[in-house]
Amino acid sequence: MKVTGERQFEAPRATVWEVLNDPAQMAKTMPGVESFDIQDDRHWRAHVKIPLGLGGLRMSIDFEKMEEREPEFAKLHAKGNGVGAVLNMDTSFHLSEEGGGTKMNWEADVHLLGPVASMGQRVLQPIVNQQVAQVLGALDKQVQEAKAPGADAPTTSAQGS
Amino acid sequence: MEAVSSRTITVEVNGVQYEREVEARRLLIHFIRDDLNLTGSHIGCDTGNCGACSVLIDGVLVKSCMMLAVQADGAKIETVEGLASDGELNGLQQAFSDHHALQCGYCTPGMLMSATALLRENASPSEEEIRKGIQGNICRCTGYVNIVEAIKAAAQ
Amino acid sequence: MLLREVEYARPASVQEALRLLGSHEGARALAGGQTLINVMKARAASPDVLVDLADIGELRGIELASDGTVTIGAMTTYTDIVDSAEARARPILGEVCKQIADVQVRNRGTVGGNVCSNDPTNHLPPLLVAVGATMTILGQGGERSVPASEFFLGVYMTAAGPGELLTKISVPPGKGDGFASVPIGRDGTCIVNVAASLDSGAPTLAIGCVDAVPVVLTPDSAAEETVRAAVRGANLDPPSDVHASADYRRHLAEVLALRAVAQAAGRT
Amino acid sequence: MTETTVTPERPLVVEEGESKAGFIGQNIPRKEDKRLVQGEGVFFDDVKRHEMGFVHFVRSPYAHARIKSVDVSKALELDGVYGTLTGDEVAILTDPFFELSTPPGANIKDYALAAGRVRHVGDPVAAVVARTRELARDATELVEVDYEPLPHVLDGEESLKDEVVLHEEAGSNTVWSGVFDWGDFDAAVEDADHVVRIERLHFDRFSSTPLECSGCLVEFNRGTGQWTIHGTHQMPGVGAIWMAPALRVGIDKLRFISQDIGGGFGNKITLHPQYTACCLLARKLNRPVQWTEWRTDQHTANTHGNERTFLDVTVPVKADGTMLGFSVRAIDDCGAFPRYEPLGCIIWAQVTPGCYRWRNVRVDFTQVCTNKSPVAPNRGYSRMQHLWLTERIVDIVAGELGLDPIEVRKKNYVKHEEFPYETPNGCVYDSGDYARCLDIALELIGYDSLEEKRQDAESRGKVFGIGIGSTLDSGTNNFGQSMILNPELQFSGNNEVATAKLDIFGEVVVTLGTVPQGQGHETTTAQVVADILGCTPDEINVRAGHDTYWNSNAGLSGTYASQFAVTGLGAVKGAADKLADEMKQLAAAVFGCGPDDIELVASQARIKGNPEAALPFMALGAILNANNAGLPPELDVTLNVRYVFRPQFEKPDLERKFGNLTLTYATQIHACAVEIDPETGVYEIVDYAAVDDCGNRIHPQIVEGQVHGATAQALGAATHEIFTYDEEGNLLTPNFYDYHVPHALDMPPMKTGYIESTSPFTPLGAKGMGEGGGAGIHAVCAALQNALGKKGEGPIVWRSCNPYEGVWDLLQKPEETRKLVSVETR
Repeated sequence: MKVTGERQFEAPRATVWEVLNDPAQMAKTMPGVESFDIQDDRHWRAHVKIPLGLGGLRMSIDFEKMEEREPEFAKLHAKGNGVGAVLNMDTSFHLSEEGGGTKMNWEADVHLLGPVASMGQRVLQPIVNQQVAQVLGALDKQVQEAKAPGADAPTTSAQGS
Repeated sequence: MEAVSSRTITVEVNGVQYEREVEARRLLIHFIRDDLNLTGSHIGCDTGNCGACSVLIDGVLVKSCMMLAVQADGAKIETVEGLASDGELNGLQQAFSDHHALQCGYCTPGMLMSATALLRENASPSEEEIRKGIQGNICRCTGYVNIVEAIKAAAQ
Repeated sequence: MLLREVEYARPASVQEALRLLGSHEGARALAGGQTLINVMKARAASPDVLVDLADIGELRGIELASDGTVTIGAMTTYTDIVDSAEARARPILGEVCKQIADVQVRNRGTVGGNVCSNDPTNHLPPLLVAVGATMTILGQGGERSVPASEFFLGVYMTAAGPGELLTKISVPPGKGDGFASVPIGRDGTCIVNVAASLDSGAPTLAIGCVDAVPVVLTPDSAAEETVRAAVRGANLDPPSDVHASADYRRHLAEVLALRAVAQAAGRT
Repeated sequence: MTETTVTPERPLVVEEGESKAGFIGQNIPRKEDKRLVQGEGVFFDDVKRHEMGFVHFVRSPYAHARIKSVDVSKALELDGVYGTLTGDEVAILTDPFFELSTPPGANIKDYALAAGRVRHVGDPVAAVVARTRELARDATELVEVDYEPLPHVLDGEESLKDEVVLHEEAGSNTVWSGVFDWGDFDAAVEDADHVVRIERLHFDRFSSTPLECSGCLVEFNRGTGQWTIHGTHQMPGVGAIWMAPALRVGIDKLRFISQDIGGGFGNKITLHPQYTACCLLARKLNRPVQWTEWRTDQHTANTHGNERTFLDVTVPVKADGTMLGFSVRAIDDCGAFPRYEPLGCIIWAQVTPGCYRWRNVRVDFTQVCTNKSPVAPNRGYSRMQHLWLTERIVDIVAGELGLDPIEVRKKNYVKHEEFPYETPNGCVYDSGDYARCLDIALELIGYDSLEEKRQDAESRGKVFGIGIGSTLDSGTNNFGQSMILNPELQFSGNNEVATAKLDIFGEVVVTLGTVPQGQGHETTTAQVVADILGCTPDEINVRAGHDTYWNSNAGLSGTYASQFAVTGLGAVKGAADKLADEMKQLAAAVFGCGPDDIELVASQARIKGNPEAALPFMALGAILNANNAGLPPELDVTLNVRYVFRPQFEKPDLERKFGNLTLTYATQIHACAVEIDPETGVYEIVDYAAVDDCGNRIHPQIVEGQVHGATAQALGAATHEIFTYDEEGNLLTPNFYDYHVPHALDMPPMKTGYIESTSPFTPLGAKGMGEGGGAGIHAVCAALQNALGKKGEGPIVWRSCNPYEGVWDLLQKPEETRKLVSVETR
């Protein structure tokens, strides 16, 4: 399943690039992150409980940076293992300066395997859309924070459940 | 009271009292089959579609694979083993045999409980009402033809 | 078929239930269990604490107010509604509940469970939106009312957030309603369903199974061409699955919208 | 949706033969029912042992991947876990199961657990045993398997290119291929006035999904090395032939026991991998282990029916509608492991011409592996797919040439007077009257008021269609056909066993070698024995189920392929005749007369013409078993007999692939009426008739029950039941949530009729029946075609499964399927 989109950030490209490439900040954008450990600047692992309304889906996801052309392009591969679900995702984004801010074109190729995939075939698309919307929303906050360091960052309200 | 991961429950099944400690995660059908050794009720699916596990809880027809055992604490449960009286088949059971309404017999316990609930509520159901009454019970051997006939005969 | 470890509580009051739900991030309300227990069996999702609402009497029952409003407790089962004289003030309610799954599921499945799980193929989310129902939510901060049209937020996500409970649903009186669907086999899971009501002023249409939440349309008349244009104008982007492609669902939405409106028109 | 107010009429009795005396032919109460209606049957999951461990399999989420490592350490640390088993252990402790095919299929390595590579989603990689079911499941989540995903292939035609090879040791995905060529097809094409060509037809993947899933409880006796398997295996004879060599033990070390089984339909024949894993665990952990398969496991990893694509169908036809033959290229998709295959590559040849008299048939047959669940001989096995082809050909040819499909059938059916009829490849259809059955079906469905029905439907905005499905149940295999696939195989003929004894208190006890799953074997057996011994069925105690230790089974024992009425009851009749003869000899010795002077009547052995001189069964039993002094020394009588029934078969001519492959041919002709809502493609089966001819009917109710059940399964397969995979190899209908089987409200009003064409080849004149040949699928496809198409126009129904959207597509884009068909007229 391919998901693509575009997002405009009111911040310089360097700032957006810095947030996108800092695993610690990226962790805060992911829904239901419980713990996070960074092996090196190209590999890190997140333990997440994706909020699914009826109780979370626990998964440990290994990220690997595949390609990088600072400050305009990066490609990541993510491999998630959970109960009854294996997630393989390739995601990449292009950053271009536009109208004083930065335009991000992103795409993600999501492959979900196992019983959760087949049981959830009708709801997969809407759930992915929901999660993507949350990630982009959180990313926006991170970028604003990074843009004005020290400004009292608004306490991010609890995302979903 | 606080949430607990296991609990002692008391249930009456076909007139017999049982008191057992049971894990909260234990499904009622597993409790009936494995813990109480009443193996008449069966399991045919894992999504609550097939009805082979149908029993009566306080007179209400339910699928016991979609209830936790702890939810049945204090309830009166009727299963297929309670229909006959010491070996003497009741009218519905006899009609099922007379009309060849069972072949492998795996769906039969659940089917009998659904038919029992239907006839208690509606003494002479039409064919459509009978089919609606057993819509929640899958049978893969009979095509339902003789089951409908048997229930109709038992209703008279 | 085999659940992960879970804790279970069975409070006697709504307040007690709210306290339990608020005390643990992984706590979920257990109503009829006809969806939640199956999700737990597949271990697709596993709450840590189940708060069983079965003993809270005030959450169950149907009242008919003098102005014809029907108020249904969240723990009221489909069978209760099908058998209820009060619910006949809005006949479509019983008629649709009678098409849900089978006797066993209707005996335990609840109205609250149906709308709070908000599976895209459920019957009640589009129906309650079309008839203009209002949901009452009780949280730590007290009670608030939310119109059905704002209650459904996403897949398995509603305005009743964590630590909160849907307590009742009020449905205004009316007759001019319709519900049309294409189920897989008779009384099976819906491929597409559409609810329509001509009673609350302009026609209100709610299309189910085509998005995470019911798609609401208010064409300015019940004329066939207007309704058809409204559905096309919504440029629906339905999911595709083994039973139907997005195109087929989009087409069914149009046909069923016309049929639901026609049924409603025939009953005003 | 029409209200189904029509109650199915009683079966239309057409030919009431003189009512035969005795119990055969009567609907006696079923002996199995008393326990089953009280929930007192014993199904495998009901059997419990002290301290038994529960098995749960770790299954692959990948359709194709290499297994780099399996780490069970964390699982073993969980409190309550008794032990584990991995694929590497299995590869060391056992040998691969032997393969039936010739190379490359012969080189496939098939183990009890995936060794080195997983080949479909759900493929078992490891097993965990724990104190409770829930703990075993928890522990499987702690087993860490490191997979290296490999490219996968899910389409049969694609798989033939061998770009992705599932079994490296075989080197190709082709399991078996061969060309069958009978008569002179090219001459037939020359002689034809029309040649109809059909580019593609596809028989979809589904399964009869028995309501009870599979499973077993296995005990291991360390002292004797004996395994006892309480399970659901339908063919323990063949199961043991697979398992014993793999476990490197003698076949007698495997004792199969079953009492009640919740339906099988062929899906409980290839259980040897899971059973072997349980045997290893019982031995390794020295404790009984119990495996219960849940519905999602059954759909994703147990067994499916064969999926088959037919390409380039060519049909030479004379101007008057006589069909001369057909040629086709068939590609059969058997999933990740052949197991019972490639038998399916020849079984269809039992019914090569279907019900028709064409003499020139050429079939280019290839079977291939894909990264999907393995197949098993699902009800109608391989003949259903082929019969669907012949019925689609008849309907499409009739449609293209503007002929009435009913007249074309009647013109081309094998005639009543031509039986026994030898088919182009040497099979012999024993008896039947297809045209007569068709007339009865048309009468039952009110065919003469066709036009009124069409108008009435149109007045409600519906499109009406009526279709015929004619099919055969070939029963009692000659396993010699397997040699056509692989000359080195040592299987031929068929056999079944029964024992009968008269014990000390005069009770008659019978044991069978079969494995009933609802077919009422105890009842029909009692009918046959009672008529031979001159007593009542209530006095016959037929032991329930199957047990290897009864020593009443043979290599090909089991319940499969519509054969009990022939092989099972043939063995029972043989045993009962032998017992009757011994009872007469004993009575004669006691009375001092000849055995021929003795008759068995009213549960006694008495002298003909002198009823007072009678010995009740109890006396005979007591004398022989406990009071035999003074009996003549030459009296060789035990009153405990074993009989092996062997149908008379020859080994087929492997060169010409010619020979009699099955003993009996039961007929079923079905008629189906549908109403389609053209706006949505939703359709309803509004009327249905099924006419059956299976020779002498032992227990009419049981026969009708089989017809009802086979029809229901076929209607499910024709409408909603399909195993569809997404591009990742996930099964999208993995349980009953999305795999919609017919419920009570989905079934149409069903009318049944029958005739009895006695079989000249069987002891009781009966024919095996019950699989049903998929008649419902053929009839629904024909009815949809009739509703949607007009002479030479409109869409072509080219798939066996037609869900609502399928019919909607046929309506919307008729040209897409129309272009599959072309007619060359000379």
